[in-house]
Amino acid sequence: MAQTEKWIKSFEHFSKKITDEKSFLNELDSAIGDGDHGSNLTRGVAAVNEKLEQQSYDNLSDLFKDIGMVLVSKVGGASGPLYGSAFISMAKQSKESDDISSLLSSGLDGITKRGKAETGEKTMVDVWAPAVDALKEGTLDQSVIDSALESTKDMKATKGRASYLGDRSIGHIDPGAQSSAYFFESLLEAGVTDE
Amino acid sequence: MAQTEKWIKSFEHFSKKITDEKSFLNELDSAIGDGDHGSNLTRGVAAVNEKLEQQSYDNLSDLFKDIGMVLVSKVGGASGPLYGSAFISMAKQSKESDDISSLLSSGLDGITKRGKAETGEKTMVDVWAPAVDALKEGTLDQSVIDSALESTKDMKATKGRASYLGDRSIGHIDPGAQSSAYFFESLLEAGVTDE
Amino acid sequence: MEKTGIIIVSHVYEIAEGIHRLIKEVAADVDVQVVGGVDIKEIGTSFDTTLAAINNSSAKNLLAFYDLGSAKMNLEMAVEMSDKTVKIYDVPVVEGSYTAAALLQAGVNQENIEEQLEEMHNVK
Amino acid sequence: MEKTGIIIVSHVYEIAEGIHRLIKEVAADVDVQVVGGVDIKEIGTSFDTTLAAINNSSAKNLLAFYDLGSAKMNLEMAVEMSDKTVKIYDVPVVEGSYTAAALLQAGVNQENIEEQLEEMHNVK
Ligand SMILES: Nc1ncnc2c1ncn2[C@@H]1O[C@H](COP(=O)(O)OP(=O)(O)O)[C@@H](O)[C@H]1O
Ligand SMILES: Nc1ncnc2c1ncn2[C@@H]1O[C@H](COP(=O)(O)OP(=O)(O)O)[C@@H](O)[C@H]1O
Ligand SMILES: [Mg+2]
Ligand SMILES: [Mg+2]
Ligand SMILES: [Mg+2]
Ligand SMILES: [Mg+2]
Repeated sequence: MAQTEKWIKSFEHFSKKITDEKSFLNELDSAIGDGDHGSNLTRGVAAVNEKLEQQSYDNLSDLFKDIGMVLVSKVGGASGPLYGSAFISMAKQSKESDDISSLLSSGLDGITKRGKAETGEKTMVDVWAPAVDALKEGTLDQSVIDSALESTKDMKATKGRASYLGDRSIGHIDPGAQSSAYFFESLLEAGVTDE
Repeated sequence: MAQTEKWIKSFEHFSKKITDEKSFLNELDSAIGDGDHGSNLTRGVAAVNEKLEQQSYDNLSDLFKDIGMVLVSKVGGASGPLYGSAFISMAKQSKESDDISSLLSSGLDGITKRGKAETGEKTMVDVWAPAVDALKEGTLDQSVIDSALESTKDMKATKGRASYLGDRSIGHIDPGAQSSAYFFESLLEAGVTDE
Repeated sequence: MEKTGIIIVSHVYEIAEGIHRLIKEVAADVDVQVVGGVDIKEIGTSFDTTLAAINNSSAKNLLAFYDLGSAKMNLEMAVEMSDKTVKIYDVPVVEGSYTAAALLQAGVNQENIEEQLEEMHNVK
Repeated sequence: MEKTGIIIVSHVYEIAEGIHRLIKEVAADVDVQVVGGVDIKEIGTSFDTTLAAINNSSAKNLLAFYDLGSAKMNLEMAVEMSDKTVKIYDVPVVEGSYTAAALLQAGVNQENIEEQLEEMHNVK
């Protein structure tokens, strides 16, 4: 299967997980934010799916660019420009290489360039960074994702809405980390990570 | 004529000046504020006049209190709580004495307690303070009022909306100082200041 | 523990209503009272609507926020005439009230909320 | 001299509209563009409405203000894709944009406006 098809498959998995777990993501966001992370991303992936149905893609760059642009326009929350920047960054990188770890490494750069978060600040970066590291070493699996996600629980948020809560943000899983866990699980399930 | 009647007469003069000079006061306020000082006070004095028509007063304290309460409710701008506090303060003081300089000195205290402005900050205080000083010495006349008012022109505002303009507030008469000049002129015209 | 609420006084009707919407999203259980404008059309603030909002709160203890100086004057007068405990904070009206509301919702006490607000103290 | 305008991005429709009213009172001649919410009902911000507002301004040079961090991200993306000069200020959205507008109306240049904004700098 061509890389574009695998990526589209992966996005389908991601969409389904997000949509199925909309309430759960909202719940996570209610505890330390404004309770809309699931609704935001569900709106975003629905708009992406509409776009993908209308178009066919023969290269990753066009696919990623469309996904990214739809997400920044439709999501509404911080996760919009963040996931959007990840895809736009991957669109650029895919012109150089379609190596999975170099692509996702660029995606992570897009996120950190946009949101200026480092690891340990209780954001989606705390899933993306260890996942990209594992990809580089060829060791990404469910357990890597699970433990990265779990690690956000004890962190104190210093970026995004959760940062307003200071110490009270401790003890909760970060919603963006949860949706990012779904994102990497989808990559595994669609076989994007297979060589 | 009893003091209450003289004060009511004086407020009539003040009302007429404010209403006649509404546009001019708005114009002064446009230069260094939001352009509503004339409209604010015109609304305020109209509401006071309505109240005064319905009531008769045999003591200064009730009169001042009613004027003050109507002004804080109806004026809408900073001048509402400031003139309002002046009258509410005079209402208290009038139970001790109806001496004009002690009354107006309390009025000034009400203004500075509320607005925390000292002289030189380009506010109504720059007319009230020299006028009260002159009253204490029995020397209040039109020229004292005129020169106090004029002095606000070269001041830099450090209180109220005009303070946002910094140096650009210099070169304009302060609107609240102008309405306060009308206030003291009205006292002179109604003979409140005569012994 | 005594219930703590929030009051916001803005010069403009829409700003007050908008902050109310923004805050309720993160602080559904906090009593938030807002006053905006002299009325729906006229920009400004007034003493009596401010006092009414303070009295309207189900909380006896209130944290107060405002936009421009004259709103603070009306707040101070209203506080003097109310028998509730109201503390006025000289912090950005949107950012400050949002922070306080989110922390109240999370059960943080006033002292700790003040520490966080202190960082955004502003000459207004 | 090049014309300088203002753009304000808020999470809430009413906050943006309200700030617009507050500002126009003291800065009638300044081009002020506002974006509030994902739309009139939905709280949030989006990249394309922000870009549209930047392009809609009659000014080539813009001072930008926002309420919460995600609005800043959308602003930054929009700025990158626009060919106007837009500088984003991390200051209180109401108080900061009011100050900038009043000073622009008075003919103060950007450098001096920034000095005044500097005093209200905030970690947002
Ligand atoms: N500066 C940032 N850098 C990285 N991730 C961030 C940042 N700010 C927020 N996030 C992520 O976004 C998630 C919240 O997304 P969402 O609820 O859609 O946005 P909003 O907070 O605007 O409602 C957080 O859980 C966090 O993972
Ligand atoms: N802190 C203050 N102390 C004393 N006077 C003040 C203060 N703030 C404003 N003023 C006076 O109020 C006047 C403006 O009144 P007004 O236009 O009715 O209020 P606003 O500025 O709210 O529109 C100013 O010209 C000044 O004289
Ligand atoms: Mg959210
Ligand atoms: Mg949101
Ligand atoms: Mg005014
Ligand atoms: Mg006004």
